[in-house]
Amino acid sequence: MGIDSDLKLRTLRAMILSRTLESKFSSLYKAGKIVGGVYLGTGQEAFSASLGCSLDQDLDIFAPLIRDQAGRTAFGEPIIEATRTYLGSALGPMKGRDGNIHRGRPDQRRPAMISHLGTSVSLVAGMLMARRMKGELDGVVGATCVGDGATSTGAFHEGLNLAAVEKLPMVILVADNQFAYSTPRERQFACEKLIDRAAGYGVTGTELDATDLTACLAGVWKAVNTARSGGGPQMVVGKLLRLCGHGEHDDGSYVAAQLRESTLGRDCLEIGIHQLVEQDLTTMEEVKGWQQEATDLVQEAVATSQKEPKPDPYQEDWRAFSEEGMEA
Amino acid sequence: MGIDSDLKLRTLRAMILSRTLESKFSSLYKAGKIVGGVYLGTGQEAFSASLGCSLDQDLDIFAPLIRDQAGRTAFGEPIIEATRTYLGSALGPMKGRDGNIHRGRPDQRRPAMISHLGTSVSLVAGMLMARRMKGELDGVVGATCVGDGATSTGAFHEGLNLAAVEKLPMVILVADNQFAYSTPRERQFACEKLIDRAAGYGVTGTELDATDLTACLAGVWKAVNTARSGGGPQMVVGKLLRLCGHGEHDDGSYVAAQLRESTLGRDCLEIGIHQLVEQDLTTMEEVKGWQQEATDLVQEAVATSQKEPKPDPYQEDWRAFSEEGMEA
Amino acid sequence: MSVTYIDAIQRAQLELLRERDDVFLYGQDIGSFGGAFKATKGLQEEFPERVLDSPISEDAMVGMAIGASISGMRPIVEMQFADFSSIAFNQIVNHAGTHYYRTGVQVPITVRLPCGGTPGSGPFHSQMVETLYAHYPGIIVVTPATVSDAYHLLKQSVELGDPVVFCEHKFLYRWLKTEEIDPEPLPLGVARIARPGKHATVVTYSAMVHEAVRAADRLAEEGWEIEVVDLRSVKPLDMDTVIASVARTGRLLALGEAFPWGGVTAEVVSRTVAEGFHLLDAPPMRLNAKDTPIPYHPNLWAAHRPTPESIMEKLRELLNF
Amino acid sequence: MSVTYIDAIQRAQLELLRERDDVFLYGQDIGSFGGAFKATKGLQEEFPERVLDSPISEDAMVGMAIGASISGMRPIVEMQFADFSSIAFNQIVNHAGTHYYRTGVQVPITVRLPCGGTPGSGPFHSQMVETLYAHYPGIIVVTPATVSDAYHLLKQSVELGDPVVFCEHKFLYRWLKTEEIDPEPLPLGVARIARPGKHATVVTYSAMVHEAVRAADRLAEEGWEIEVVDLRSVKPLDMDTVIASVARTGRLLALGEAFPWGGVTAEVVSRTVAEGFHLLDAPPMRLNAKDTPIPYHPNLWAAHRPTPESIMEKLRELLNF
Ligand SMILES: Cc1ncc(C[n+]2csc(CCOP(=O)(O)OP(=O)(O)O)c2C)c(N)n1
Ligand SMILES: Cc1ncc(C[n+]2csc(CCOP(=O)(O)OP(=O)(O)O)c2C)c(N)n1
Ligand SMILES: [Mg+2]
Ligand SMILES: [Mg+2]
Repeated sequence: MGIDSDLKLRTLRAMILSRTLESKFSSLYKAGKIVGGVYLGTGQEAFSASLGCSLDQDLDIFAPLIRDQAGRTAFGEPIIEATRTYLGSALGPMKGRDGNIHRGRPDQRRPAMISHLGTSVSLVAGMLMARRMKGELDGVVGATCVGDGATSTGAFHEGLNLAAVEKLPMVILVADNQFAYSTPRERQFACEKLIDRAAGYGVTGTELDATDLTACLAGVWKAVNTARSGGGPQMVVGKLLRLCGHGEHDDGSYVAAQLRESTLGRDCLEIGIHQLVEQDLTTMEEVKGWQQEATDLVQEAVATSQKEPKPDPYQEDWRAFSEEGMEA
Repeated sequence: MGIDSDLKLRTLRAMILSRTLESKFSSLYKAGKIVGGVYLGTGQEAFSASLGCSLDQDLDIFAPLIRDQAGRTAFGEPIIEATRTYLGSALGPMKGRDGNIHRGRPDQRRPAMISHLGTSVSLVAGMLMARRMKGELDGVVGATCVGDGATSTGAFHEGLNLAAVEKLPMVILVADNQFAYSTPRERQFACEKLIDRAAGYGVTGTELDATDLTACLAGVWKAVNTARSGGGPQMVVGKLLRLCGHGEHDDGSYVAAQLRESTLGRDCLEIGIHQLVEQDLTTMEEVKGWQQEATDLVQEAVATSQKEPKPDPYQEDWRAFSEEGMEA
Repeated sequence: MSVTYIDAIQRAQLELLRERDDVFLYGQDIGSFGGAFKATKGLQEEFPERVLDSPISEDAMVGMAIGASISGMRPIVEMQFADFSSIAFNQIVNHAGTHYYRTGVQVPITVRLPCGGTPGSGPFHSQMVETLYAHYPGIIVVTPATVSDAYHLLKQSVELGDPVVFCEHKFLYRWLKTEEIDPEPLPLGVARIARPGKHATVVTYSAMVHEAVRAADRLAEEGWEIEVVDLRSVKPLDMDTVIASVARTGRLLALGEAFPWGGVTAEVVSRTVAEGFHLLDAPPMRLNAKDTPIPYHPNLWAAHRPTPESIMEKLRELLNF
Repeated sequence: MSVTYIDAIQRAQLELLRERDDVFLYGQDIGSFGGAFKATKGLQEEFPERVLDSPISEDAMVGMAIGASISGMRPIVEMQFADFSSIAFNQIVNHAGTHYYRTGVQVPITVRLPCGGTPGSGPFHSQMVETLYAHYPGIIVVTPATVSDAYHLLKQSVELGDPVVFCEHKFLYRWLKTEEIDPEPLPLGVARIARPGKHATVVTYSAMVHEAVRAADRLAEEGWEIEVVDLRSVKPLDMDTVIASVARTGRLLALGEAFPWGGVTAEVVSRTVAEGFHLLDAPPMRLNAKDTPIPYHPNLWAAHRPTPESIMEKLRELLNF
């Protein structure tokens, strides 16, 4: 296998489905149908989906963060899990106990993030360590994503250092989207490029233009496969711009027009479509078909989730322990 | 001023006094006269004292760690503060409330370390930030020391990153003494050289042979003065070997003989004496005189401290708050 | 023009910046953005050098503040959510909390923590954390329930020489309004009778003061007169006011929004029985949130924390004992 | 040949490693060095792949363990001192503690915390931390006071599907010995009568059990028969045993070595008055350490924590009420 046309098309289709789904979440939020925050990955789909598609859904580990709807979709998370969680269906993976992007199925190698940034790095390292001790590490990759801001956390540092010491087959994507909430890079770190951090951990670093689907796939695919074949942790920094607010409550007005208009501000989805059409892997018509299909799928998932029962406090078991008798 | 003979001689004399004092602590510990741990800086005196002597005692900030007796002495901490603290005199700076290396006089720009490694980095950054806001930063340097192991802490990472963002006149000495307690470097980090971490923070990095007094003074002096003249945070990694146990309870038998016998295992004090004698700055005879003088000073400080009253629980005010009425 | 709880916090900080050169603000997105909750709106514009955006580094944020405070400044650190103070936990309890005792040098920092639940916030944006910080020595823990207290207690906190953890309740931010900030502040450390009564005392703090008052108002329709004590700070804990109230009513319900094990309600009950056992006509009771993470879904969230209904139920139990 | 408390911990880990392929140990200096207190002595030699030295990264140590535990392993993490678990606080309470509730997936990790004071250890190597972890949902907090309990409770902790904070007391490590480990373990979650009596009940845990027994022995010379309850775990808290004892004695002293605000003693007193108010012949009392950082100097340290003398004094007050 390699970066064949199938991989490219799968990635693009995941991007389309993700964008469609997230646009719907935005509308639902604005219509007051979603309680709590809505955090989107607009503009980050190429980077995130490249990871999801480069991983093996049946073997690898993927711990997404707040802007990884595309990666989740690419890694095989059914969109109904997203709609159920956002819309508070009792049938969702979190049963209403947690919401929005804090969903996952750890037993299917998709950890459910906690909010505290950076914590997933050591978590994934541990999932890999377990496999090593059980003799089941062969061919497995563990991946997680962080933003530029999250690289300032102690958790990121400790986790990546630990993973490097253990030479784990791990991939860390850093979406350098120029902001952490409203905070620009220059208030977040002083290194020229985030990729300069890789050497300090003794891990391989790659920087790429994350608005460019082809570049994303090339770089991420390589990182995943280098990790898989024993190359140790891989850090991939994608340069891009968040094309939405921090959450849908935020209009992102602090992002300078100049930056929006720069190459960083390009829409990876438009570029990706253009690239695959140019490469004769698809046509605009086919793409439109996928978009329509995505709209239908999203519509259906939303409708289903909305009809489903909401969590009922009287049915809820209110148990934080799995073991009997520990509540005492 | 520069690295003149006065600076060199002051540094050597601080090293001698520190070594003499610490040897005494070791004996007192083994004789059961010190309760709690005793942590020495044997073999690290050149590196630490170079910092203490390069700083301005009346202006700069020095936050030492566990192996910085030499730096403390060089920065002007009276040895009676050490003996009182180790021997539990009620007249010491910590009044028996804290012990051994956890001493300091924060109001004299000598913070008193807490045990949690890495915490002093942001502390010193804050001391510098305060001076900036008060318009008193000009010409001031803040310095702190950590070990190779402490670079794995989240606190180190967050603190250094913050200092770099603020471009503070800060110097961080990393004593890469091959071990963190019993843990060798390869279980601590995976980068080839700790200095590789500097670029990731956007700070200047310097590596030096910390067994070599001349090299230490050259590197540390330059870092201090670069920071002072607006060069931003400076990270100086000193390569050396801890020539004692982690604490005096530890025989350090896990340190391979080969390592002890390598150039890393050289005694910086012997080398320092040799260097300054070679440079005709002093003679062996003069050095012996200083050693004798040091022995006398230490003897006196120990005797005084031992005679002093011990903390009395009935005299102790048991107040954690400075404000009245908060204990309620 | 009415003032909200969050306005009061913004105003207190503005005045502190104006009145004192040694005050500065540090936190994520608190600069030109004005903070996640707009508690620092407009402040950087007026004080560009003293309102600073921080990296996502809660440990270093507090470590830096400690350093600045021992060098003559009075930092106010904003945590984006109280829940993230877990990352700064070590610096707060082990560095700030021990400093004065160990060295005799004061650490006048104020750490602002947006606490407590709102619907849909889930397990990591809803926590009450006062118990953690009050358990450790050397930290003052302030828990304003009113707009005036949000204002005055913040100003008083910054004036103190000791570290203060300032627990502001997010649910009150925009919901709670007053026409005018009380011109006569109570001192920090003194509790307040939020509602007088004679049949039972509810001792509580922060947002639960309002739920308790609601419950009390409804029980009043049944002829019960419930006294509600607003602690205002949980360390110091004003037991004089609590005991005086229990002396009047003979019955105590300690109420809080925190997790049930340990915490303010346990401390209040334990001290009340130690100091006023003979005053009690019924076993003192407690009501807290449930012992699970705080659920995301509003249906579950509303059942996780005490409500006027569950408070009334508990009070009926207490009154009928 | 007698077995010390630390031997028991070492032995439990050795047997766990032998009996279960899914157990591994992770911590600073626990490999060939055998750990700061030698609790893992010799273990790496036999299990080089399952006894691993970690970097100085408490946050990542626990995060890693959580990851391993949801992938089928049962990690035991050794903190070098309980006090350093403040760095892992977030991973323990927010990641491990919430995981089962949020996802339905168990997190069977055991975090070993060398707790409590010894002379000369000072503010950062002496802390009791059970209160922090018990306050948060989802975490089992175990506090063995005897050699047999150190052994059995550690083995039982590792068998559990939920995160366990295992608070081992450093003062007991080498001082406490037994000839033979009790072959019949009590289950985790059940308290134990450490010393029977009828005039008053002392409820305590960890090293304070021994100080309470000492105080009781001395009061016996004056004719007082004091019952001492050893909680063994503070979450779960075995109130049945506590209430049964108080029913016999009518008097309660809750005793602990932790800081005085909140915590185990407050929880025990509050639950006792809620469940057994009518059983009490006197106000229930508490005795804790003082509300300052733990001082370094042995003279101060000895006065900071409860001693047989201060326990006796408090008990006399209780008995004479
Ligand atoms: C430890 C911690 N502190 C603060 C927050 C609040 N917070 C959530 S997202 C965010 C910004 C993250 O920025 P970045 O890592 O660059 O990711 P991006 O949102 O740009 O994708 C912040 C500050 C958090 N989640 N965790
Ligand atoms: C956060 C934290 N974890 C663990 C410890 C226990 N500890 C004290 S010193 C030490 C080793 C430090 O190694 P290094 O930083 O290399 O300094 P060195 O002792 O070699 O000078 C450890 C693990 C601590 N003090 N702080
Ligand atoms: Mg970002
Ligand atoms: Mg070292």
